[in-house]
Amino acid sequence: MMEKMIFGRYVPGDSLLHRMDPRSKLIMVFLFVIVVFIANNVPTYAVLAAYTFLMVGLSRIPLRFLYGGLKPVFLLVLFTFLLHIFMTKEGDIVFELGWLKIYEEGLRQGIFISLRFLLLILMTSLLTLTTTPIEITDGLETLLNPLKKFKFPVHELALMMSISLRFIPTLMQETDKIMKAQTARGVEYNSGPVKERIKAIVPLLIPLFISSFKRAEELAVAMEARGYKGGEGRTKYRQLTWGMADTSMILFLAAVTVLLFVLRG
Amino acid sequence: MSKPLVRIEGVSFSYEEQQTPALKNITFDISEGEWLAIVGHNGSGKSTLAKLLNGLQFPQEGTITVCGTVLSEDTVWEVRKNVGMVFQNPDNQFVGTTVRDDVAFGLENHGVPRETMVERVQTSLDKVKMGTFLNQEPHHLSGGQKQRVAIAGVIALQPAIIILDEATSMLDPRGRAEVIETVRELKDRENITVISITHDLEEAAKADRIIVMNKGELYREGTPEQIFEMDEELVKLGLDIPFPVKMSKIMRQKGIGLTKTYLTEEELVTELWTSHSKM
Amino acid sequence: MDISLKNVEYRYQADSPFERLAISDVSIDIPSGTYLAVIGHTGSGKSTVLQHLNALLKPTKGSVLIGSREIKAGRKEKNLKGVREKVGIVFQFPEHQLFEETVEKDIMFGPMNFGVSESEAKARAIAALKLVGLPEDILEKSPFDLSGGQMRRVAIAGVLAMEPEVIVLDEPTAGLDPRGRKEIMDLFYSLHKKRNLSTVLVTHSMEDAARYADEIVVMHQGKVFTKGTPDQIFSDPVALLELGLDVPEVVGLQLKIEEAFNTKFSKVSLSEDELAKMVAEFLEGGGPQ
Amino acid sequence: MRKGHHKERGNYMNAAYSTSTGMSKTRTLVINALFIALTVVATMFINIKLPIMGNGGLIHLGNVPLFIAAFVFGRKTGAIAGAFGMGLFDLISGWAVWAPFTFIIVGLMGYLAGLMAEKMPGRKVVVYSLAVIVAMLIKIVGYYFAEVVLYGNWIQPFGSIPGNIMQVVLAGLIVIPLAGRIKKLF
Ligand SMILES: Nc1ncnc2c1ncn2[C@@H]1O[C@H](COP(=O)(O)OP(=O)(O)OP(=O)(O)O)[C@@H](O)[C@H]1O
Ligand SMILES: Nc1ncnc2c1ncn2[C@@H]1O[C@H](COP(=O)(O)OP(=O)(O)OP(=O)(O)O)[C@@H](O)[C@H]1O
Ligand SMILES: [Mg+2]
Ligand SMILES: [Mg+2]
Repeated sequence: MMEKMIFGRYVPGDSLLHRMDPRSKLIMVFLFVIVVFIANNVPTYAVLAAYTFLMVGLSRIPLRFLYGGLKPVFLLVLFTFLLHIFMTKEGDIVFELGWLKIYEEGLRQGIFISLRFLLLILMTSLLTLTTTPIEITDGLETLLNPLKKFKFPVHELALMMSISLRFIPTLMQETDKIMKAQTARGVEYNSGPVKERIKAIVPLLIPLFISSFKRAEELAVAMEARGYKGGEGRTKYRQLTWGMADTSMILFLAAVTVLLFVLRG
Repeated sequence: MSKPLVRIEGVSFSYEEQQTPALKNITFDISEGEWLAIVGHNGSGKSTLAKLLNGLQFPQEGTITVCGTVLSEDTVWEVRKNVGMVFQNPDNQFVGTTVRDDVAFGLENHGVPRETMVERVQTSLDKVKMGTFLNQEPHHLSGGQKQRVAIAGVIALQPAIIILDEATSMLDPRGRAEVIETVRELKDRENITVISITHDLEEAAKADRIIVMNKGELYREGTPEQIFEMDEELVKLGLDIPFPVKMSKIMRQKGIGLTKTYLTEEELVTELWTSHSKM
Repeated sequence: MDISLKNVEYRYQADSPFERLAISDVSIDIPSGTYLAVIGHTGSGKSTVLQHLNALLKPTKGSVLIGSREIKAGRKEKNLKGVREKVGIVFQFPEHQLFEETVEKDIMFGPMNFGVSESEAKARAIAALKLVGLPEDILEKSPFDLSGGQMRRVAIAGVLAMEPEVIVLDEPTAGLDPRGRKEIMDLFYSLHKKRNLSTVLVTHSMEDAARYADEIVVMHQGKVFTKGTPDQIFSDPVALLELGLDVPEVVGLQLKIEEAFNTKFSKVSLSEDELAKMVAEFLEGGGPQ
Repeated sequence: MRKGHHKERGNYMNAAYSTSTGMSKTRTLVINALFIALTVVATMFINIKLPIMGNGGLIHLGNVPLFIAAFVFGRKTGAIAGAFGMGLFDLISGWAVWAPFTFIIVGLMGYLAGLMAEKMPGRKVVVYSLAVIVAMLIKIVGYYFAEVVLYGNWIQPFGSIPGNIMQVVLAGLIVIPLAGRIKKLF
């Protein structure tokens, strides 16, 4: 539970995607999300699918991981597919069984839209499967750096994110501890009427908030004692390195985009 | 002891909305290279004193001089570089997501260039024997290990003084010993001045000098020998008597010829041996 | 109430990639009225063992007998409230579990969860507060307005008010100053004596284990390393030191004296007076030859 | 672990919000960070099992820290807890596509709830209740349109509405009577 939480669904590895700079991965995913909406016919969707599966391959993430983690989302894809098939009543009937009629346009839309949804899910998941949350934070920080000119506190936001990532496991342990302590005092979290279950949350929440406030207080003092005085004049220890692979991958996606425009119907 | 590194003169301090002052007219010096222990009951003002030394609070009366600089709003960042602090709760001072990031935090704050940072992170972690834990995350470390990382974070800034505010009180005996041992080695090797606030009198007994705080006042100041002569008076102040001291007393009562009170078991045993092995 | 653990194994996050074996093959008997201390260094499984004593954790192998209730691995257990009422646990830093608006309400919380009437719970709150040595006039205060030591006592009172037959303590004095530490330990000892309350204490303090317990269990790497009376356990201090554990200061000093004089006293003494007497006799009797 | 805990917290509040010194900035930053973490933890780890509804009847309580942040610390902390907390949750639990939408929708929920709590006159209970209702509406409408984009149709997104309502209502039921108490503790 613990480990799962911290990394989210990050799967450690040494694939090309793992080694890429988080900035390039973020740019790629961002572009992809826009590009997906260009597709509108069989060739364009085929290109998109091919591209996505190539990326999945490059990530070397075992397929069962991909499937296991995304099961609930896949159900949504399936549901989307069925819904479009049954709802759209245009074009020829391709299949008929009693009252159930499936139209050509419905099938087409069902496949296209659910495929688009699936590809979106896969590509965004690839990002989080191959990049730790802290790398994503680093990447976003550097990408958003230009906003500093407009007094946007990029640096503070990044530090804030990294502190929150560091405290997630600690707060989880804390939650577990408090739950156990209250259970020992007779609280039952998952039985009894709904009203009781809601009431049982209070003895968990109050101590959790109190200890968090105390932590915040002590942590702030510790940070200042170590010389923290806001973002100005700070140097950075964590470093990102943009390599050949990053440039190539982005150029590749750009090429795919051009191809999509060409093939678009 | 050599020249005074820290000079505290007539310092008083009250928290807002608090009737009784937390510190009343405190005056003392700290010499370069000494190990000073500060003891006292809960709420006696020890942590407040530590916060003043680091400029986390400013006294309403009196002045504090650290390494020749008078502490004020303007000099506080300079002084903080010279005075490192390690706090009680290992979890609530770990800022980074990994060990190396945490050590780097202070360096980043002071604008140290990256190349220097990389080098200092490694050497400071080596000094506290955590050099192989670079990429560990805090929740995988024991309390003692987290405290040693905190120490590494402090010494990376190459301070002249380290203040430990009950830095070992949440640790198990093993962790406690590790941390104290680490600080002791650092002090010997780098001539760092150590101010240790502690309830652990065995630890205080090994200091060069002890200051006893009571209700915001400096109650007594002296060498461990002088302080532990206070005996029952210490218990009245909410403190304890270290085991070797207690033991020396009991042995004397049982008629064993001991010339004085011993502060460590080693001293006690050596004395027993030298005074009784003549035959 | 008797408690006994039979070949208990516990794995955290069993059947996941993050599975972690915490304790295995642990068998401990705690007959009614015992004062048992559990020692062992960090991560040796002490807290894990503790949580089996009132079914907060259910063994992944083996079984736990709590009074007449058996908690067995692989079985779905329901309605554990009865067990939890009889076995109270004081966790490390118990003041972190306070949440009510007044001290009184917080102490009443446990008893009322177990179906005690409001008036009865109030009476118990007053009694429990007296037991832990706090004045009655703090009943109406917010627990968060108290000092650290007082908060700790209120939390302990909250467990005592459940009137358990067994009390389980996980390092109850951690973080307190010397005076507070002694007061809390004396409190539990007198409860144990006066009410014949079974007590299980997890501690890092060998002095406390030696001074208060009838029986000591030494945990090491998730297994029971040895168990016995304090005299038995500390009669072989070297074994403990080899595990990386401490021995009581008196025992440590005796070892140092024995080494210096190259001798061996007839027994290991657990009290300062006794050691002083032994040393005095030894020196009078001619001392080192 | 010291006397006058309560007082200290009182001071802290002043320090954080009445002055604009460096100290208060650090504290605000840390409070925000902790609320992000609390939101993630509550979303992932603290559930109430309802004997009704699909997906096992599990209702997560991620909205609880969000509302506390908004009511006790105001719109900024509310918006941050919502946007970054829930967004991070989506990112690390397989709902990455939803993350950008969540960032905006839940961020807005936190912001408006906080804004109302700060600015609206009247009894706190009424203000908080209205704030919860507003937040709920934003959530319903926001996710409806987000999912229209994702699912490519206008019908399927209706499926999420009951769940969204339950989450917010439940959180409201927990937070409204509690907010005052927590505010005092701080
Ligand atoms: N932030 C604060 N606001 C108001 N009063 C405070 C604050 N911190 C400490 N005090 C008060 O100042 C006095 C001295 O506290 P201080 O923390 O310095 O004691 P201490 O000797 O470090 O105690 P302990 O052994 O418990 O750490 C106490 O009466 C305490 O209640
Ligand atoms: N919630 C948990 N999830 C996973 N592993 C755990 C959990 N709690 C404890 N463990 C592991 O189980 C083992 C035994 O831990 P336990 O807490 O019982 O030790 P302990 O003897 O109480 O230590 P300490 O003296 O530090 O309190 C350790 O290896 C620990 O890392
Ligand atoms: Mg203190
Ligand atoms: Mg433990």
